[in-house]
Amino acid sequence: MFDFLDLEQYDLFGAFWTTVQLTVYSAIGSLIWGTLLAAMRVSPVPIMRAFGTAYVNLLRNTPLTLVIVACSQGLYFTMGVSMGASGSENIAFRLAVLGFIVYTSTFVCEALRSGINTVPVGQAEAARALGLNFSQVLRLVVLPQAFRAVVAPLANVLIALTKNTTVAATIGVAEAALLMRDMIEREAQLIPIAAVFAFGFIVLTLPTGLLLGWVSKRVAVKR
Amino acid sequence: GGGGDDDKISVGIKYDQPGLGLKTPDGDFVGFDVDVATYIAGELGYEPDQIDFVESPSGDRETMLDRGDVDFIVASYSITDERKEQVDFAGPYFVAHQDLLIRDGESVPNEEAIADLTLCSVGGSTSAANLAEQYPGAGLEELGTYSECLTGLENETVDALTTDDSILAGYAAQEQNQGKFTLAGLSLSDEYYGVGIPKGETERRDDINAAITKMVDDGAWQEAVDEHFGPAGHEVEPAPELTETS
Amino acid sequence: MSDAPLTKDPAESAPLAEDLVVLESVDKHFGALHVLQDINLTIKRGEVVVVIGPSGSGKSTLCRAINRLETIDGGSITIDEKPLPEEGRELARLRADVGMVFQSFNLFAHKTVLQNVTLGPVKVRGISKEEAETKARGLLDRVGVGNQADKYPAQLSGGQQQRVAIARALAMEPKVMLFDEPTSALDPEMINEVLEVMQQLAREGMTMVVVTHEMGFARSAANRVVFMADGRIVEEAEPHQFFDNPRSDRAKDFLSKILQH
Amino acid sequence: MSDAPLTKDPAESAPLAEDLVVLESVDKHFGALHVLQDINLTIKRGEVVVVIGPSGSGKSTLCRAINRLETIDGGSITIDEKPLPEEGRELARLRADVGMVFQSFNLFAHKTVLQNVTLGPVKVRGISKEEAETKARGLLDRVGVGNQADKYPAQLSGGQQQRVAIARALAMEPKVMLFDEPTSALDPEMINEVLEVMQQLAREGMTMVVVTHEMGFARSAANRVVFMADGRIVEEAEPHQFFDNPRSDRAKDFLSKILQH
Amino acid sequence: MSKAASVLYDAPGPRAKQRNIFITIGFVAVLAALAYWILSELGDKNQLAAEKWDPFFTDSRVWTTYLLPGLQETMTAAALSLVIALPLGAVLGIARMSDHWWIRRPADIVVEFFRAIPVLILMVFANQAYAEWSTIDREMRPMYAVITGLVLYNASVLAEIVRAGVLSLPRGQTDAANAIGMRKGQTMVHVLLPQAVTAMLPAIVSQLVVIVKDTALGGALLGYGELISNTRLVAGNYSNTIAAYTVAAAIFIAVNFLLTYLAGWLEARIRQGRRGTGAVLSSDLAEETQAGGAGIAAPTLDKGAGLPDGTDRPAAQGGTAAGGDGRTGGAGGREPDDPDHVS
Ligand SMILES: Nc1ncnc2c1ncn2[C@@H]1O[C@H](COP(=O)(O)OP(=O)(O)OP(=O)(O)O)[C@@H](O)[C@H]1O
Ligand SMILES: Nc1ncnc2c1ncn2[C@@H]1O[C@H](COP(=O)(O)OP(=O)(O)OP(=O)(O)O)[C@@H](O)[C@H]1O
Ligand SMILES: [Mg+2]
Ligand SMILES: [Mg+2]
Repeated sequence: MFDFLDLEQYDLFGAFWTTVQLTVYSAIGSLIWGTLLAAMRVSPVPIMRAFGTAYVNLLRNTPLTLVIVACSQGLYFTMGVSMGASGSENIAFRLAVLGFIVYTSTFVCEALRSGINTVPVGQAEAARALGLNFSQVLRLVVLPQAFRAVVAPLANVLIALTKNTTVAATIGVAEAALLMRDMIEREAQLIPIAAVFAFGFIVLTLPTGLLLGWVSKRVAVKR
Repeated sequence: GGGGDDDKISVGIKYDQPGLGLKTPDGDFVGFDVDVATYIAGELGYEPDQIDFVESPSGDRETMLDRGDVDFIVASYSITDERKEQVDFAGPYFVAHQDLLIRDGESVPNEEAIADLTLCSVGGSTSAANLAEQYPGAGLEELGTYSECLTGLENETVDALTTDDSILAGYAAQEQNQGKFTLAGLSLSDEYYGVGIPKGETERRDDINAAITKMVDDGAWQEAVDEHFGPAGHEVEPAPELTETS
Repeated sequence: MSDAPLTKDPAESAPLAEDLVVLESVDKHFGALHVLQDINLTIKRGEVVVVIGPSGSGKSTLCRAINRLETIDGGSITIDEKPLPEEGRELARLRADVGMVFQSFNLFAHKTVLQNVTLGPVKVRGISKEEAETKARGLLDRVGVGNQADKYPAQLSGGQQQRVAIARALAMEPKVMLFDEPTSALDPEMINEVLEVMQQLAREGMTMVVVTHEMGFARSAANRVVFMADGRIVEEAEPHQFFDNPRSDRAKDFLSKILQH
Repeated sequence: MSDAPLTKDPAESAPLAEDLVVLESVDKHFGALHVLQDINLTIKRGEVVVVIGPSGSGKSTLCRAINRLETIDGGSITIDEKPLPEEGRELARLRADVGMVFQSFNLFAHKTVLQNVTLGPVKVRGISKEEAETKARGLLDRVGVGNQADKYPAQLSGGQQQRVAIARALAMEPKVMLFDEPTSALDPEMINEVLEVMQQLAREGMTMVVVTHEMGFARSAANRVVFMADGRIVEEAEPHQFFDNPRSDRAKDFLSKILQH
Repeated sequence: MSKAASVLYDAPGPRAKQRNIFITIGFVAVLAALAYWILSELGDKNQLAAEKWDPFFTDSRVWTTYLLPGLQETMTAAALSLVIALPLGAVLGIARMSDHWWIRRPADIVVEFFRAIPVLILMVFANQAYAEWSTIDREMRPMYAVITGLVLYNASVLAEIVRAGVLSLPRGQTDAANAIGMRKGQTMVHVLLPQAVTAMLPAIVSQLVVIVKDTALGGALLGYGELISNTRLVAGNYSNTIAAYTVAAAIFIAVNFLLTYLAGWLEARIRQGRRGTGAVLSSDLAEETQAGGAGIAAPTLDKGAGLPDGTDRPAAQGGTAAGGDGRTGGAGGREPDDPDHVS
């Protein structure tokens, strides 16, 4: 039943490796941009708060497929922005990573903000009462506690991101879902193929969840 | 009949391929495949208003036939050996060739030149796979739909869109695109479009084959070709020999 | 800490003549709620003022306004004759000069006791880490939790946490200390250990504003009792006079509720 | 409620002879922590027992064990001579016979005051809604919040909430009431209004176990004071004897901490 | 509050206000430059041409033939998915809190399994399963498959939301219910779930938004005629991919905004006048329970004086309500994960 696994034309590991790469680059980018967005949303400057809020609300409400397609269709195919890459494979990969960052960062931002919300008011007040300024309050007191509270929600964002990389298939990034579509098209053995890919994703996501769940308990701030 | 209703017939077509099968703003279906399907259904004794057109996405076609969701499929369905293990075909009713769609005024002199081009096709399609195999040097963007490829072609981020010439001609013939694109006229492969039918329905196959023959003979076939591919200025080969006979 | 600890019998000793904190016709609204209404209050250097009053009367808001954790809508607040700065470096410097101790301790949960105490001096005062630590250990010893320096707040009892919070405030060498109900989140047995540290501070001459319901402390340590109700200062008096012979009805009523049991 | 309210001077009246709650060598661990160690305690019908002791000594656990909100590891607890059922319908019935009032009120936030009081009688006792409401209004009047019946808990002050909680427990007509620090989450001015309701209950003959730090209440309402420390009952005595002349060092030490201020 | 005060920083003074104005000008300038660049690039490439956009304004058939039916399919699938997933999720969530391992474990496995697999693969599975083992006809099958995939995934997520919602309630609520003699089931039905629902509402809505967006996954592979796949037809007909997708995105954003708004309104109505347990579980706030290992009592930055654009809770809700004995949250040491509303 699983004889298609032997076929040399299907590079199963290569495809999942691309999935992993997509996930890793997007995760790093989302973390950075998401943190900046979160800082904007709690900053003293009204325009930044407004921008952060608008950005998050718009992007969160848009289907990921459209975000990815917009990167490909709008940014590259229309405006010719290839982000320094050459070769269609590379360009598509980078566009996909960009799209994932643009989208996933909103969830990172919200997770961080909720993490900030788990820090009791008194912590920030005590810090201000000592004479720390905004950035010191944020850096020395609030964020260190927020980040610890936020490992578990961020783990969920990471898992969702891993699964979401399947959407990159729409713009031709050769990751797992594209290969799956290919194999379904040609092998006509849908159930075993889908089973193999489901298993692949479980292998990727379950350990991530367990590991980060464990980490979140380890670093949790005791109050 | 698959739809359950005896006085109706369900036919699988594509909804999103200009020239072959396209759902128009009026909710009607137009295209060469649609005409062929309508003609065949007529020969089988069904009036046009008794036909249920059903969208049959590429990945779903075998299943739909297998389950009897549709009576037959006319959806740029290339006859291949793998597919013949699961379904039967009638026809072929059309021979298409993989070709390139390029901006009007440009040209691709020969097949070797393809290796220097950046092309675009739909992910997972036979044409994409073909190209990757034959011209590993060529750039290939694999997108979700051909109209997304057109954006790139229009804005010069890709040099050509590649798939079956029938589909390309359909796009080139669209009102908004007339005068913008042209076919390169290469013939990178032969795709024999068949009418997909559930396995083992030999009687149905004979009837459909007869209908196809009749359509070619009475000129309706040529009329449909002219209507749908003509505006693109695309030369279509005469109807192929029937090969899928019992 | 003030450098020259002076012994005083707070109930009797005449406070030093110098005005340290002066509030003049201070007003503050929360939306429609007028929480501070025309507050005039002067706190002299070395004085211990206890603020009491029913819940919601604006005691906490008063404390927070002195530290500018809340802005005020009208009137003025000066500390050491300088008006409260609006923002920036000067505001930070002012806050460093005004120590604050909260009802709920508010120790930084992710830092050890020692780090809690050194954070301010190092980051705000710019003192070297070694110096800050030496001083911090001294302060922790003084409040009686010297041996807990490397624990995290969650590992301490409430009383210990509050004493660390006092040490944290003292580490900034403030001119005045504000206490907002420092013992009301504590288990009864722990209240005394905190009150004792505060008594000690008072004896050493620290200027203190204390919101509390601990009448014993008010009687023994305060120079003055300020009674607030509905955002106003209703009565100001020496402790023995206030407790034994309150003038206003509001205060009489309040004391009857509190002292009966 | 007991039907025949009897007046008693709690400090003197001999309690009725009948044993209502009996704990025999009760043991309880939380992991390695031995929180209840060989507890023997008998509470007679109509008796008011005050439990005091330092934080963490196991007072709450004791209360919760009597209501079987915590299981015990060893020993036995009987109520009205019936051992505590393990689970199911009988356990629910027992709990309905034992009223409990918590430090943090724990009113059901999504139900009005009236619904809070009628929920138990209707769902557990199976009384008709009308009957339950009539009774509930009576009880609410009795604890002095009759006019708040249709508000939600969050709209009430702490003292009012706690009185509703008492009414909720009384509505089940319990044989014994457990109070776990009923006043320690309250603002000082509200403590008395709750204590008065409890005093009234005691006078009417309700059997009560009260964990509290309110010494005034203990002196005036209790038949007996039980002093716990480290999971053990260290001392049991009449209130005046306990407060004026504690026998154990542990109790002396504790009282000195609590009473000093 | 009149001034944009926050607990993180001070109310801006005159200098801060001036600085804010400069930052605002700079920020707006950068945004405007970006917008100008994008528009001019699109203009250069003829993407702003009337022929690409006109169909949406002049040709009502674009709406009646493609977009509106697509939107209807999207909403139907989303609504059905939610309606089925919600009770299923509630059951799973309650099962995960069961005292009996033989109920808890299987529920754990189901939830973890379906949360680990991309929804797309679930839909493909479902589609094939229906094709092989059911008589659902072709017209309905993609919809069934889409709904099945969405239900399996979202029920698992909702199970976590329900669990987090119940665990976010102060332990005292259970104690109080037990103390008046209510049994486990009664406590759940009369005391915990009604309160948890209010606490969970924001999380449920953000999940609904996820569902609406995820219906799009069924379009490409299964040929389900939802909004995006119908948008592709528009693009195929009018060769205006960018315009078509832009309109589709706008529709999605509008619909999801509306949903969020409705939910906010609903929540405000349910909540009216009866806050107090302090349990709030906004879309991303399940962690409150996590932090609650030592009592949810402490007001958090969000609940207290409030972050700017934080939620609309009134300030200074001192959390005395939650048990004072410091072990309110984290019943049995099991912490609810943040229901992942990301997809
Ligand atoms: N941030 C705020 N937003 C709105 N209202 C507030 C805020 N802080 C305090 N209040 C209101 O202002 C009034 C005074 O509050 P304050 O905390 O100063 O009283 P308090 O005397 O300290 O009371 P307590 O003894 O309960 O601490 C109260 O009615 C309170 O509800
Ligand atoms: N669920 C629990 N899990 C683990 N330890 C517990 C639990 N409940 C109580 N303890 C521990 O058991 C001991 C006794 O607790 P208990 O609440 O009965 O004390 P208490 O006398 O009521 O104290 P307090 O005056 O602070 O309320 C404490 O050390 C406490 O930390
Ligand atoms: Mg206060
Ligand atoms: Mg207790």
